[in-house]
Amino acid sequence: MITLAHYIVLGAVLFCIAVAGIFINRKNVIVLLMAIELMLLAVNINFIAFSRFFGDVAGQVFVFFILTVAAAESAIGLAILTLLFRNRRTINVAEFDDLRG
Amino acid sequence: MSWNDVLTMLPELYLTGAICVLLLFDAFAGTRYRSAMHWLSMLALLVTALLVVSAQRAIPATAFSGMYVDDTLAQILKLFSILSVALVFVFSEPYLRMRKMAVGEFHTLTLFALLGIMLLVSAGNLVMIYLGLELLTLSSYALVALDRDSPRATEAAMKYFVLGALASGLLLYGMSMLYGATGTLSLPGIAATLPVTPHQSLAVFGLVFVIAGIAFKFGAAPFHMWLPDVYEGSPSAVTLFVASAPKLAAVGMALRLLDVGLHPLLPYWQDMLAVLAVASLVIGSLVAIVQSNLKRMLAYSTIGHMGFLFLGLSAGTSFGNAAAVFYAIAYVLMSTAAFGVILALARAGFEADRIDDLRGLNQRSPWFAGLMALAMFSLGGVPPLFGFWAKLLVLQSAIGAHMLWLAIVGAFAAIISLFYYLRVVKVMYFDKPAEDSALLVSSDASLRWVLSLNALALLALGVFQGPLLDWCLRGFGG
Amino acid sequence: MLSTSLLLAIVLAPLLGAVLAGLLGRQIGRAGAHGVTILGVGIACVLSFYVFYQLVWGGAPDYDQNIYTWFQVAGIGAHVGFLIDRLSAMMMVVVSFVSLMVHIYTIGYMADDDGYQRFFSYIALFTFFMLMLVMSNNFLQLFFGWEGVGLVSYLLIGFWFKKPSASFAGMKAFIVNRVGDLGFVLGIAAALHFLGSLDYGTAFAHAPSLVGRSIQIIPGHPWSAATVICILLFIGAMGKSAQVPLHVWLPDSMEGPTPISALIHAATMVTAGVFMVARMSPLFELSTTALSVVLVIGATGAFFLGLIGITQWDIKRVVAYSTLSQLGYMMAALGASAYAAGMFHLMTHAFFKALLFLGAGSVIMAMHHEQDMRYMGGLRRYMPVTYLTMWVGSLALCGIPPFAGFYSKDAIIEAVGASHVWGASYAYWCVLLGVFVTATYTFRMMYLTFHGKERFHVDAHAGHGHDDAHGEAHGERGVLAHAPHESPWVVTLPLVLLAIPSLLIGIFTVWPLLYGNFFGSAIVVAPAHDVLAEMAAHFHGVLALTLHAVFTAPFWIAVAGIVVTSYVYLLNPAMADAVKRVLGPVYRVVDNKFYFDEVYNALFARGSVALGQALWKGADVGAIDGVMVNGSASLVDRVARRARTLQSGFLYHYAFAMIVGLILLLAGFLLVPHA
Amino acid sequence: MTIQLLAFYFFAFFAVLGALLVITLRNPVHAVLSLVLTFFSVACIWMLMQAEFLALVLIVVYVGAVMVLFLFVVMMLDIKVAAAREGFIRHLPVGIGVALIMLAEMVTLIGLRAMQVAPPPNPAAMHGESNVAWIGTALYTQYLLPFEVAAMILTVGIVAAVALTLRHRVGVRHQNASQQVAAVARDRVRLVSMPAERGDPGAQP
Repeated sequence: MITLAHYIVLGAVLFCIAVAGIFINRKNVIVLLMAIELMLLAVNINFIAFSRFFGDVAGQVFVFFILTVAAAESAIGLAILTLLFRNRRTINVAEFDDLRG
Repeated sequence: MSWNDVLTMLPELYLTGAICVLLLFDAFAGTRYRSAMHWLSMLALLVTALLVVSAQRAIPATAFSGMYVDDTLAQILKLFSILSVALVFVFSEPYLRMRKMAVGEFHTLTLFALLGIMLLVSAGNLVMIYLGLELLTLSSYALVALDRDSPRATEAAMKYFVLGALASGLLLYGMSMLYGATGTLSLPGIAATLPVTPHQSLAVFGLVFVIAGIAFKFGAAPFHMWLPDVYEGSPSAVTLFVASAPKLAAVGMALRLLDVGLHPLLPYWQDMLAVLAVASLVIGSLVAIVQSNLKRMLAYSTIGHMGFLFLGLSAGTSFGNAAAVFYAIAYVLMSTAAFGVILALARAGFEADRIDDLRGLNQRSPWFAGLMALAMFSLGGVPPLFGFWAKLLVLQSAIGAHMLWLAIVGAFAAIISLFYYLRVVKVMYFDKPAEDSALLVSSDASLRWVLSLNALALLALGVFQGPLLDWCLRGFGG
Repeated sequence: MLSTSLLLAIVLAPLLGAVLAGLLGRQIGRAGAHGVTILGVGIACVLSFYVFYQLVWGGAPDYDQNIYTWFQVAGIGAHVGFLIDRLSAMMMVVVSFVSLMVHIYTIGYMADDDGYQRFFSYIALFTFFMLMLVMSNNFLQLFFGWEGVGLVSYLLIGFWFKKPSASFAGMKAFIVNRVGDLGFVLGIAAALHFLGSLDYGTAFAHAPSLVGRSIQIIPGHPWSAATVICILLFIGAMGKSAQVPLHVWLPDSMEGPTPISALIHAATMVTAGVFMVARMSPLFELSTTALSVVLVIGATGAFFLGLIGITQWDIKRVVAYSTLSQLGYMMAALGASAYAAGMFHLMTHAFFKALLFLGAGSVIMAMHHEQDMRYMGGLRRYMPVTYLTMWVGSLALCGIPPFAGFYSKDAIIEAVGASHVWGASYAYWCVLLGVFVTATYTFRMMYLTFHGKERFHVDAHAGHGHDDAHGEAHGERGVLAHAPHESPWVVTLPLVLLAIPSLLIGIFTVWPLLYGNFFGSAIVVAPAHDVLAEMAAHFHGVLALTLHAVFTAPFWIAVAGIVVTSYVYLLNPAMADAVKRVLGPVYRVVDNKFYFDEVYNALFARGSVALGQALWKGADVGAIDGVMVNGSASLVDRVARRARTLQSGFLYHYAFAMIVGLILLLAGFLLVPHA
Repeated sequence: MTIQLLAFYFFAFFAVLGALLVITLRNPVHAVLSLVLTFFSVACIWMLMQAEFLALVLIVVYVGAVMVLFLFVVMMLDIKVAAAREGFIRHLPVGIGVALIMLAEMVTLIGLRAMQVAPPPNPAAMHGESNVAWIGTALYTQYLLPFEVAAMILTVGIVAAVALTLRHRVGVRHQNASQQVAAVARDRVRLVSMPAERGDPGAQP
């Protein structure tokens, strides 16, 4: 029997991997964008699981919106990424420290 | 959906239409009509503001199955957001013109962000909170990167984007837990379910993540790291925007989430906000001292101000909420004035964003030095200026909520922060301008007049703060 | 019956003068500027005397009305209103009279200055704020006046802002006063919270309800509400009235022009704290702890700050430290619940201290802006009027009967001696020995300035004239272009006019002020604290009091001080150096003003900068990369890395900080049990 | 152990494995492909929850469009697979430690005991409609306003992406046919009348 707990734990694990990915990664901005996608995926698992177990549609509708926003978000993220590459010829996170202090 | 729904949210609908028209205008009219774009945007703002004002109603109204709420709080925040965006447009017009930046995109993206703010402060549902927030932040990311050839701006945009996405991920995770605890996404529904749900600990768990998301939006420590980099790296015109209306949105979001939705959890979030407030006050007021870049210094000072704002919010009373809204309005008007002066002094190739760039401003332009001094004193909370009353009210609400220790921390932070505001004043009045100093105030007439009015409003609203405070209190049934 | 329009005229006349002189200064010229401001302040002065007359002899009742409602929100009303009773009427008279004298004096003193009109505008504006302060009937207006006088004071200290030390002194005054204001604002907020009103009348009527209520500043440690309110308010008074340890700004404020030192930093503004505490007597009487604090801090200042005056060479600084000491006396009187004595001393002090400052200014003018007493001496032959009037002021300051200061200071010493609150005996010794100190520095100043050999010489070719108003371009020290001469009549007239009350006012007012219940209901004293009532039993008339002085300790202590000083400075000048040598370490400590400035500098200014630096570099790099991330790496590696990446700016550090913040918040919920 | 549970563990394993690979792989192209693996696995898990519509959307929109966009950008930018990984290895223990602490806290605070519940019958089927219809009805009635706002967000995405990346390169010559056709002789040659040059005797050399 798959219980609610199974899904929530899976969501938590993916969420933590995504968060760790953001601060472990020291090379590549594009991996950061992917980690963000992972994080949203974890949230989506939660919403769908709760929605399924409540028998309530709201959670699944929310997931629909999250997917939509995430698509727009990655478009903007990738646009910024290309700008960054154009200006610096690199997307290495460790080299973006002009702004500090 | 009925006509009533449409009429209730007429300002937003109008703004949406206006943005679409502006988008098409910008696409087809070409760069020759830069100033037309400016004036059309101002017109759109004016009409939106009039629609907000004309919709004044005594009883809160909802539309679209409770997704949208129109009440006094929403109206206050919307009106001041519109006002601050108008100030942004006026102040940044010469700046954009000199730098040949994309005027059309600047205006449309800013208006998109404004739309997001208006939806956010009127949200009656977690979905609307999320969407309004994303509309605002996605536009902001693009605005920060708008100066496409500046490495610093793109770096700032990337940092803002990644951290912002992380924060909205945290917020969403919290929302999913709230949903799991209550089974509803509607804010009043959550408030009604929370006292009876068996999963209250799950709701508290979600609350932590929601608070993290809110704190990021405010720029409260330790979720503040994006703020100095974005303030410094963005083009000054965008910094001006980022420093103004979004703070009102953040207050609206915090109040909708915490006051409307999560009020039953008050004892939990009160403590969290208090801790964040102390951290922000300490970081904001201390680190600002060692800054040499004016924009960066103002960024750290913003962090401190957000700490003050949290003092009001953490009281959890209607007076504290009103004080927080009052504080946000005060902060927005003060920061538009301060950044307005930076914009007025900036020219092609000269950003005027170092503190030393203001040396001897008093000798070049006593009037603008006076305006800047007014803004600085108001930011520092010197009576009887606007900023003083804001600080007094939040301190008072903290005392009223039996958090005297918090008020004392706040008062100490206020004293320390005076140090760096005074430094700016000292530089303007007592230092000699550099030999090759290029200090020149922009000759743009509307910029000069509106900036003067903005700064003088800090004095006027300090002296006659009664009606505004009254209005804020009415937003919370006071 | 006092009419509202009369009171409004008192306040608005100086404001109008200030506005005219400030905005139209260039149009109306110098004469116009001093004309309108003197007219305005003169009107205020005459009307103040009239109000005083009406209240004391005319049988007019106290006036307490709101004139204008500023805002009314959530049950809190902020009004502009006046409370005119004998306490405020006396302050009005003192303020407007001294201000008028200073206005007249300024015509002569600032004659050569470029900022002539601006200066008159400021001092008239100051008069306006000060009158608003003393006439207020609520906390908020009090605070408005309080901040207003502060603001003008910073403007005036930094008046010669081209002089770096002046602008620095202005900043210092500003920042130190913020510390006081912090307490004051919190005090007002606390009073509002507990008493429910900003109006004195309502608030004081509710004051008895404070008894037994408590407030928790640190959770688990309840404090009496009355004590908290009073101490917070007193912190405000400490800032404005320059009490230990917030006194450091006052000596530096002497960088401002001398009329300002006389008006603001001696006679009026700095006594605002004293006035405020007296006004709040219904609150202070509820807390013995607060009274003790007031008494001990006041007495400490009276003695120790006076000591510093003995070591100073700058004539204005001597008078400044004397002011600090006298303010200490006033506060000590308040702490002993002898409010009337404190106010009495405030009044007499206003006259003789303004006189001393203006006299010092006259000397400084004669010496071409030389302030160092080591380059003076023997001036009595050149400026007889200044000389004589300053002697009157000095004797009043030392408390020699029958000069004004005698009556007030004697009353304070006796009242402190009769007080029973905690710390009273320490305070008594301080104020008693303070008399010796007072006599010493006063006579030292007079001898160094007016007596002895001339320590300057006149050289017609020294080549600097009167136009050097800023004291910047001095040639050789102690060389004057022409002989010193008496100041013009606009300078000496105020001196004479101030000398008269310095001499006489004590005799005529000691009985009604101290024992005649002059202040009536304006001042509340709990019967258990009423030391003046005890003293009244021994009062047998002014003459008896004056003669009796010869048999009291304070008088002989003052005489001892005078004798010692006279011996050292008149008969045996070598003694001074010998004493200095013998008392080497003590002298150095006093000469360095007990190292207050150094400690503050190290503690606050540098401390906060250092803390900011540490957080800036430490939080980003040290804590995250250095300690947590690289904790496992070897020490050498760590040092090398820190040197290389001294500042962060890295995205992953930012994200890491956010996540750590989140984890800590979560941990807070795991570890801290909640309701 | 039911077949569903077995399937759940199977897909969950690959979802987590894919996620771990995303954040550890050196080559960004490989990372993108790992992310696709995760998305696929998670979509299957959603299927197990009878959330068919969203599972399909995840595959079609995410894997089909967004991930392709990612791949496209990765390849376009020609990112060098940097050899230096020492930073990563050194910070890995701390990163893993912090992530594990966070996971432990989260799992503790969520309160899994209360969640040991079996799913109720499929709600959409209870209403006698498909999952798509169930969501669609909600989307177009109660959630109409958010739906429209989502459209605005997509517009912002387009505007922003265009504003940030579209470039009119200077120096590149475009052919504008309509202008060419519309050209008349008057526009091509301009006759200018000028006064004849004459030396000015009074002028300074």
